[in-house]
Amino acid sequence: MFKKILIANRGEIALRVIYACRELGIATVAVYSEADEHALHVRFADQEICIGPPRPMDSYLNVPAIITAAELSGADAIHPGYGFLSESGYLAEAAEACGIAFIGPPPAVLRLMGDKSEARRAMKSAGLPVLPGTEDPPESVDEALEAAQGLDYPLILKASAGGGGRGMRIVREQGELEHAWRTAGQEAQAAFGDGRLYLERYVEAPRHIEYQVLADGHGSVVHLGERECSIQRRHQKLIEECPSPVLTERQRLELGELVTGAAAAVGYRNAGTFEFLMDGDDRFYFLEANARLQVEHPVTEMVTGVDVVKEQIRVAAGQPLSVTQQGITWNGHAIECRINAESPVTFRPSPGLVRVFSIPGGPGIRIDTAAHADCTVPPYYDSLVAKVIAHGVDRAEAVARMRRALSMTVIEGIETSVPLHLRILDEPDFRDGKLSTAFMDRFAGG
Amino acid sequence: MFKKILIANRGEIALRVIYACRELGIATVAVYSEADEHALHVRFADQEICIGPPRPMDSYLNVPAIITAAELSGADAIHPGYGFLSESGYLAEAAEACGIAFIGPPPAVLRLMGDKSEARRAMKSAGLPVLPGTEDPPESVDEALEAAQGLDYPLILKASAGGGGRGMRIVREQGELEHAWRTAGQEAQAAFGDGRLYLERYVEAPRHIEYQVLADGHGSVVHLGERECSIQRRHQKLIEECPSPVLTERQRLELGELVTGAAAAVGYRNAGTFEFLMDGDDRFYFLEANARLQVEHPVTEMVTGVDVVKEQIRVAAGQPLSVTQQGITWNGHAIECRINAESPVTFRPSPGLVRVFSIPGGPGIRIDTAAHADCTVPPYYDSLVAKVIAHGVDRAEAVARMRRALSMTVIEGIETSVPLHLRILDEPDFRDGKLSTAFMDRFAGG
Amino acid sequence: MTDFDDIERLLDLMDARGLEELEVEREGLRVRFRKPGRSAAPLAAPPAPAPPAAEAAQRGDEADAGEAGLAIIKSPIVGTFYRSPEPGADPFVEVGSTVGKGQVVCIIEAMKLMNEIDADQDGEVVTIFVEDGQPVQYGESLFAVRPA
Amino acid sequence: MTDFDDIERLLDLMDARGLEELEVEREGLRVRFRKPGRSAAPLAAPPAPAPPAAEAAQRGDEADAGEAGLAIIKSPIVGTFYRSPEPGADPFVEVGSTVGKGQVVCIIEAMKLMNEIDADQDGEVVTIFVEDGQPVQYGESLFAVRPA
Repeated sequence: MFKKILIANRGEIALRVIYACRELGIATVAVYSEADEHALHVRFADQEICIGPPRPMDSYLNVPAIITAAELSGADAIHPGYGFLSESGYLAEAAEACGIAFIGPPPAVLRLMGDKSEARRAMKSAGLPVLPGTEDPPESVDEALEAAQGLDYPLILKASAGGGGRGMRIVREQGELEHAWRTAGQEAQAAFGDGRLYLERYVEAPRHIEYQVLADGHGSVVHLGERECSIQRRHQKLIEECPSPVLTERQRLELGELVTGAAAAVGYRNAGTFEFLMDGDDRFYFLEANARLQVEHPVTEMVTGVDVVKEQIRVAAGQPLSVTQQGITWNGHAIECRINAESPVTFRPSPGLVRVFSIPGGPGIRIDTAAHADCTVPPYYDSLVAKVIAHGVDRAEAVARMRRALSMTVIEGIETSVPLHLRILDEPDFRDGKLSTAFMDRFAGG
Repeated sequence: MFKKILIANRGEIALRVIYACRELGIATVAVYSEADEHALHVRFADQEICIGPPRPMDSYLNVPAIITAAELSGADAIHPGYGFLSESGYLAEAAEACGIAFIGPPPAVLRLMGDKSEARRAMKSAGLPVLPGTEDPPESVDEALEAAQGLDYPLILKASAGGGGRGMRIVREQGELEHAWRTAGQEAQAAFGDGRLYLERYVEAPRHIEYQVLADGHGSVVHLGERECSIQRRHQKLIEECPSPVLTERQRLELGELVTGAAAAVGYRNAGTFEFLMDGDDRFYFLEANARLQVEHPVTEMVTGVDVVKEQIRVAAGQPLSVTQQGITWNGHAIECRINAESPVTFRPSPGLVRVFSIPGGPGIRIDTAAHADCTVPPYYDSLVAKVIAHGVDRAEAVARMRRALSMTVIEGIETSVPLHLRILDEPDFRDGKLSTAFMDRFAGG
Repeated sequence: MTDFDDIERLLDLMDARGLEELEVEREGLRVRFRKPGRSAAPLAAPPAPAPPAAEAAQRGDEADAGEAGLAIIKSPIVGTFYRSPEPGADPFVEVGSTVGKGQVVCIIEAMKLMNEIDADQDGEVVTIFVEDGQPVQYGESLFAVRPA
Repeated sequence: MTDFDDIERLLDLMDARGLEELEVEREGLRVRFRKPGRSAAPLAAPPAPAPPAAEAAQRGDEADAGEAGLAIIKSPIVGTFYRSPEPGADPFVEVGSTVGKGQVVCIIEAMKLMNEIDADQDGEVVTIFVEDGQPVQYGESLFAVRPA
């Protein structure tokens, strides 16, 4: 097992990794930017190294600085968390070259999954259902127009290198394609340095269903069931749950088997998430795979009892998974609300000094946060300040617990999305489990 | 179902009841003393009534004030929490007389269980094993000496009206009995206004095992398995866990069946705990029954998924239990540490202004507390400031999680028992599950 | 108080500079100001969990009364406030009544028991804070009395 | 109150120096100010998570240097500090050396790359904070230079 892990991240996920390391008896190294000098992940790591100024490019995205910090501190592994460099083939390879383990999939898998168009093709060959679309990214608008002939409108243009909604355009009819092609391509080029696009059938108001997968280096690949993350605003998930309110046990196991098969086919290792759309006719279509830990992993942990981060570390250290597919059971229901430092009305970020910070605990409540009274939410990074996760024997109890926890949450000094979450929880459609990625359209600014 | 519940308590347990009420959609009334004006239970109840000055006798133990507050606010039930009036037959009867439901056992059961000597006799008749001892409290020291002849030394004198170690004396040989009889009787008279004592065989270094029971008014009595609470200091529990590290599944179910049978025999209703000693030969002896919610109920909740407080409310409202014995399963292991505002060395209470208060969450951690940064721990009440409960797939994971949570806990302004808990968790005997009520003797001041 | 202007200026200064506490001591004058800081505050700015309007108003009155040097008779128990010994009877006291120490000024009913509340000094009733038949908490102000 | 100007000056001082509390007592006048504290503090008094002794010492030096009006050359990257271009060679600079703007004063190695660090102004090296071969963090002080 590793002796010392460097955590190349900040905020609640850096703390989450510290929790796992402490439980496993592994020392930790925090890296931090000047903006995070007083952050909890710095305080609670066994060792800490300032790697740069606040701007992410200069610190948390600075591969040479992180590799150097790992070497100087004698860390034998790097956990990248989510976001930042978590899917960076460059970091994974650089670490490997220095004899430091990267706690994530092998570089080849990272690169495959990072190219959305390639990943789509690979998963299709591996037997996952995909939406009708282009196999190879069209090289010109004319090729795109031609490819669109064979598909049905509405279509959606997506960036091959993409994610997070950038370089994405819905195309409802042929006349819109040329303009969409140009603007999406420019956006993708600006965001990812790669303007390639691909076309796919567009599904109206689908559900977002994703599978948590774990794979070790001993041939074992398991899934921990699905999460439903249909409550999104501009492709940013707001509320996630496990299990989905609509999947049957049979659907869960059938799709799960396809997913683990596909993961095995591409040599997947460590933790990963396979995302699907579910249309109104209960058909699933592979969207993309996230080759890393997800923000919303706690809902799966609460329902299965499996500690995803500890499994990541075990697998990266060459150990087998501590669970088998047969040993995994799903108990009750869990929901996560992402509490962001932002206006619940305008969605504008609201960084600053947190004067009061209190989220009640009690039965079924898990809180993952790096915030506390008198901390500062710096303006340079993600606005996530806390994840509140509620578990209950069924969805109704989980929702009731989330409601009471959020209604008794007191955060002052910054604005947060708590009031928005309470509005969502009170929507009859939400209560009834009538979810879709179009759910948030009903809210102003959504 | 009730429309409005008055909570005749304070601190974390008052909040715990508010959690349950909010989840069930029931309005709440907080009563409070002048010392608790800014307390969270006052803030988060729907209505609040000041019932007296800080001294418990004048406020939280003031039955007329509480009944009046219930009448004035139109509450249709009273939840007494634990401690204070939770086992008061007087409060239960007064409430009943006013047409207000008491969320606890019927007055007759409260009175039976309140008389430790009577309870012992009743449980013996109902088939529970008890230690050899006197059936009726001896009326004089001569009667006691005579009764002791038929028992083996060492013996223990206990107060009939007792609890919490007051009026209790170990008697190792006949020569000690007369002095012990006099001092214990005086102590019991002073503490409970009732100097009656009874004699029982004394077991050296036993384990403390207790069963959580739930009973409704429809003939259903279930047990939620045992808790082990052997880590005690002067009869005050410090650490509790579920399940016991040593009980076998067969022992659990066999003793559980005896317990539910005995509870049914005395017409038990609502939640209650049946306490046993377990000696070195795996024999169990009934000690006493606590006819109320216990501080340590969360470990049972984390392992069974049953919300004990919501069941209490359902049962008191005349509904059947939401669980059956067959439906109850035990998942993993949970441990609770009671964080007290006290010196970890001298055990002296340490009330005052809490400047910093941060307990990390993350996987498997539940926190029940009414404390927060900038709150005050008043000197008038119990020193419990927080309960930290850790759950894991097994005892080792639960202990590892508790360790990391406590080692990252920051409470400033008051002293707490956190350092003591960390020392206990690091004891090899604790790690190995070698527990007994003599465990704490190894610590200075224990 | 000839330093009144100075004190007002100090208070302005205190606001302007965001001070929490200000203490000035000088021959013949000692001044100490303290603003409600965070140290004694509850979780947040006291959230005012919907106090009955009457209670809020009464608190204002009470503050006024305090400044005018009046004595306040507070409720020693939780219960229902009655101004007269029985329905339809005359009230024990009215605004303007002169009361003597030990004289009954009202009744608080709790658990069907009628508890007589006495004036604790001689004086004149200047305010009655609670309406007849209203519930009162422990420590709630009932009457303001101008000491004789 | 003739001391009013003095008090305002004290408050200016308090702002300028970031004081939380101020108390002055002298013949005939005693003044005490306190600002609401806590706001800038982390979870607790910064816990000093075991900084290397060298670093702690250096911070002290740095403060001294700052007061003496010296310029500090800080590390622009994480890496290993080398005082000479290769093992066995003479150091780039010593205490007392005169350096010119743009002159190499040390090397920071990161990922096998040798990064030359330049002086950013002319002056004299008065302190070298880090030992040869030691790791340095981003922003760590390397040299104090007395500007020419």
